[in-house]
Amino acid sequence: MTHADVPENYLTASWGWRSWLLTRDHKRIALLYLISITLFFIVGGFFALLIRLELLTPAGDLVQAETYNKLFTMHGLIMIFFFLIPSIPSVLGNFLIPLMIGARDLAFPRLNLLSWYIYIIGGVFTLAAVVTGGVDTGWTFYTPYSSTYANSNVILTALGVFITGFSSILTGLNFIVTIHKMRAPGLTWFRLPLFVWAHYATSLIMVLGTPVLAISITLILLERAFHIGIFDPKLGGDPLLFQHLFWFYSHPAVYIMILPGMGVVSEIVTCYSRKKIFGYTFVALSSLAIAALGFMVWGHHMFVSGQSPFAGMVFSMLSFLVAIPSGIKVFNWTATLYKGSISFDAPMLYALGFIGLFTIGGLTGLFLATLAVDVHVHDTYFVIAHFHYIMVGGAVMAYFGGIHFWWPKITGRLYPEVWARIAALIVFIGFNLTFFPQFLLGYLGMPRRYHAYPEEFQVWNVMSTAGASILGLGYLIPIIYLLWSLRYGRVATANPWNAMGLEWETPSPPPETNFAATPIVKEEAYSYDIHT
Amino acid sequence: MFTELPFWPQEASTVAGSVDVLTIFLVIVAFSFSFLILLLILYFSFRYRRRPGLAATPVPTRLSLEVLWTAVPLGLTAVMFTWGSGLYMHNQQDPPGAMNIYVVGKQWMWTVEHLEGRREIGELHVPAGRPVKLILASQDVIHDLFIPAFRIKQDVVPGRYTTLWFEATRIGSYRLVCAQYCGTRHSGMIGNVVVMEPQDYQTWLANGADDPPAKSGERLFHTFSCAGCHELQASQKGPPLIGMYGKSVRMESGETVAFDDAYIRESILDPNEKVVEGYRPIMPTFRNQLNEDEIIQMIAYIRSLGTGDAKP
Amino acid sequence: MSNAIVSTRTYVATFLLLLVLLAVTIAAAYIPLGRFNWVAAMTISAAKTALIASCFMNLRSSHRLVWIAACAGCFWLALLMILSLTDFWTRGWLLP
Amino acid sequence: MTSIPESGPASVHASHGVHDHQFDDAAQQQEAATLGMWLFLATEVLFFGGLFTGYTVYRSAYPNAFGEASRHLDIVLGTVNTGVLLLSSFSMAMAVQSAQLGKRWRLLGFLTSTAVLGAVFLAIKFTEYVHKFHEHLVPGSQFVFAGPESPHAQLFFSFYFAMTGLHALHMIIGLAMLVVLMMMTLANRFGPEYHTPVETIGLYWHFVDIVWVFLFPLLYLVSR
Repeated sequence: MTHADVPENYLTASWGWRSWLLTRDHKRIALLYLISITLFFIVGGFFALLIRLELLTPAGDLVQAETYNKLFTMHGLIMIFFFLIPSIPSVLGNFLIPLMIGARDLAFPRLNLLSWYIYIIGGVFTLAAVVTGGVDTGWTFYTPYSSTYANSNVILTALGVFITGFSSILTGLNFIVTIHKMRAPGLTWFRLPLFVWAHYATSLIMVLGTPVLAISITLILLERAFHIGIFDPKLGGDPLLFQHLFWFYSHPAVYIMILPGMGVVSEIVTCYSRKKIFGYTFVALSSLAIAALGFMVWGHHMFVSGQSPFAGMVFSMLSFLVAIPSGIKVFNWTATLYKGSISFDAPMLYALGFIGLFTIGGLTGLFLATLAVDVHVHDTYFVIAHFHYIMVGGAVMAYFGGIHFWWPKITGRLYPEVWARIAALIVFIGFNLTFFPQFLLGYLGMPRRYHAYPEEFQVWNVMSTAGASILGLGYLIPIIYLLWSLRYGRVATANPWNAMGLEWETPSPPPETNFAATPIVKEEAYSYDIHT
Repeated sequence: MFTELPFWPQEASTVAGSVDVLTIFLVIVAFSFSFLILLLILYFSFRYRRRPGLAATPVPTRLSLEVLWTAVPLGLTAVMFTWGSGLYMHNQQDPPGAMNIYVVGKQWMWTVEHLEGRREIGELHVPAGRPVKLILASQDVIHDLFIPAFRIKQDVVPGRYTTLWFEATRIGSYRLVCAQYCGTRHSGMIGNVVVMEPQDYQTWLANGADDPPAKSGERLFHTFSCAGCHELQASQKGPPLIGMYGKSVRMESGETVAFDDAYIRESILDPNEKVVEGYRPIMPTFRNQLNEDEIIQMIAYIRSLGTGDAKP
Repeated sequence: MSNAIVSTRTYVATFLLLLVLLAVTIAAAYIPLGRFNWVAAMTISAAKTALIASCFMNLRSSHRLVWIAACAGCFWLALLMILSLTDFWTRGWLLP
Repeated sequence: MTSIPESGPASVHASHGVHDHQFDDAAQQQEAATLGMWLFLATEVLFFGGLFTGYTVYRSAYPNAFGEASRHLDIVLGTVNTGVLLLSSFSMAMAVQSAQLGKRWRLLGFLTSTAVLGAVFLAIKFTEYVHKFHEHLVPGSQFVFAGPESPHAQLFFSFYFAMTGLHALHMIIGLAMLVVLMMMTLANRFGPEYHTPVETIGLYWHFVDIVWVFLFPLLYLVSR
């Protein structure tokens, strides 16, 4: 195609690396994020495969204990701070929120670009730590090990995570102001797509939670530099203070990872069953309920840590309350399928997989909220299985579903449907094979973060490693065919799935200023009943 | 191959059974809800799969359904909470008259001090059928004493004592592991709990080679010249120690404090934190001079000087 | 609607009131109220904060949404403090 | 769609203040900036909040050690500093008012007085730090504290230096922003229709003052 008849859209609006590295267009920033988090996903996934390979045999014979400790630490750090937290908000959220609310861009485009640069600087710090010897404190940085006894790159990694936190704050701040101030005329709160509701709740957590992580990391840096005893019991400090400050952010952080996924699933389930969401207000408000209650439950990470039994009771009760909104969402998604006209495209497979696996993840969370049972299963593979069911079975599946669902809008190309469905099934099978045996390992009493384990646990570990290789393959296939589709995929129309939503009323890929004219919204979200 | 596939851990303590019953209840609830959702998804997917002649018909949101799937989970979680925390409170409450054993976790091994004299590394011999209370101390970082067969676990926090109790019911050897990441050889910090018949335990205890902690405590008491101020009769410089263990004592600040392990340990490391009434804060700190094992030996010695009215 | 313009007289009055509150908080510190010393100091500081926020920071004439943003920070801080202290202040309660 | 003089994606900051392209009008942009700054201040509340939580926990754990240590702080300098900061807040509020009224030189004057008062605060703070250094009260190896509970007193001074140090850092950032504002005022960038940066940085400055309003009693007036 000659330059003349190249369609005018945000990808072709300007050329050259400066137009990308200095862009203020939220769509281009979303693509910058897409590329960087995919790289981190591959690095984190590679560490995961090494861990699973090591655990094939009871003896620690693939890598030394020191290296293994670094592997699981860096797998945790990279996957959480550099993939799961930014993935859906910074890629799909950045790209779609202005489109979904009929705005030309986010409220603070310059801050949006700054947030990507901060993410990259934080990433460089962490990768520098990885390359120059790694860090072996676990992604939780528990003191006094991390502040006094560890001798790996704790300061460098802590700085990396500290810096990346601000990228999350800026993204959250940008979303809140945009959603409040820049909705199209007629787009009241209860006509907003649930994707926007979910990101609004997520942004509240990003803005109100991340600073406390920043201060707890600053205190670790002070402690390591000056040995002033804030967390060192020998000087009067209390290690539990760090755990409180750390988990005040890190539990709501798991809701930062899952809420956007819930938003994506609401969009996909309604589109592929051609029906309005069942119980719109309940699903929307349960996002806010999860964001608010999510800040009151962190103590369930500390039931056996020497925390007072009274606090244990309080946190256990609150932890059960936070499970209720998640249940409401699952029931409402399932009810949306009733009397629909359901087709099983790849995004729908990922969404249905999400609902099933997130349900198992959420219900096993109740085991951990029950005080008497948590005493037995805390810090075992039961916990590992629980949060992987939510993170990998939930957040990553929703992320892949969202990427497929909006791929035509982002790139103007359609992905190969058959390959996508095969990959979705492989991911589903590989995932369950990897993590379901870990529930059994956990209850049997295999502790987490163990380089070598007693022989009787080997059977389930071998099955888990087998599953991990299938899962790894399942993730590779989409990366390959999505790249392939950039060049050879069929050209997409403005609305290939004829879905509801403002983002589908503008060409794919959209022009630089999103809409020729600011749309006026007259009907509720997902009004599939009006337009068949 | 499938005969010895491990599905369920051994039950070897009094609380193991009750925890397992609660867990099975949770498994049933989790399984039934997951199965319900799976069934609904499969049925709806098949029944309303897209095919010519079938259009999606709008379904209004019914408040009664929303209330249903809020109230039922609330009810179930209320049951889980009350059952779980009730059982937790029972399981954490060590019965009176439990046998005290001191366990010190240090980077990458467990040392066990029996009051009657045996000292063990990585092994914990206990009699069956008797409640045992472990008093846990850490020399360096946070460890966690986890005995899967007994369904008990407790973090060992440096800077204070935490306790853990159990009553073994079946003879045998069960695995004891560290469950809180504590450094390079965290996965090597494994040991065994050997549950023996009470008589075998006594004979095993009797022929211990090393002298009981109380004796080594007495030696420390003199080498660090504690006797100068605290010599056994009442003296004006330091409060007397005979027959004090377990009593509650009034402090200079007016509050009364139990004269227990935690108070002795705190007074050795931060002597002027809580000074006994009628005495001046002149005691020097012994921080960095006594390690956790020696403090335990000092406590054993003070205990051996006779206990006050209340048993610890 | 750019924020309403506040007269200089109001600003001066607020400033003087703040100085008075500063004097009060210092005086209160020297009265031995025991545990309530801490409570008094915090309420006076909260009063000063309310003054600065409503007058100097123009919160009074700002959009209601800004009010919520201002209170959100304090509410979440209260959450962090109260729930953390339920651990630190209840260590000896239910079990020795 | 309302017709706005479109001038490409970049915003045009002519003196009468046209708004960025993604906003519909200047009022919306100004409201967004105010809401954005208040949300940022909420993150700062929680950032300092972590330190306040730690301080509260240790103060209730070691009341007499903290009381003893806080008596070593110079209350006179602390009070003067609080007064200086309240005055700087007053002058910042006047600066915002002059920006709203479009009085350029008065705005410049009040911005300068705010910056000067901020510098005075930092100077007083620096002298206090030097005093502490000479009295060997800086936590670390050469920390010397008469009295029974030296480690817990060191904990107090760790929090003292952490909190006041973080506050001073925020003051320095505030001073830098004030200097930028002064330069923009000289370049006649502000008028009655467009003075959002002055208001936003004013909010930030008042917030830093509020943090000191809480720091002063907590650290200096613990138990006189």
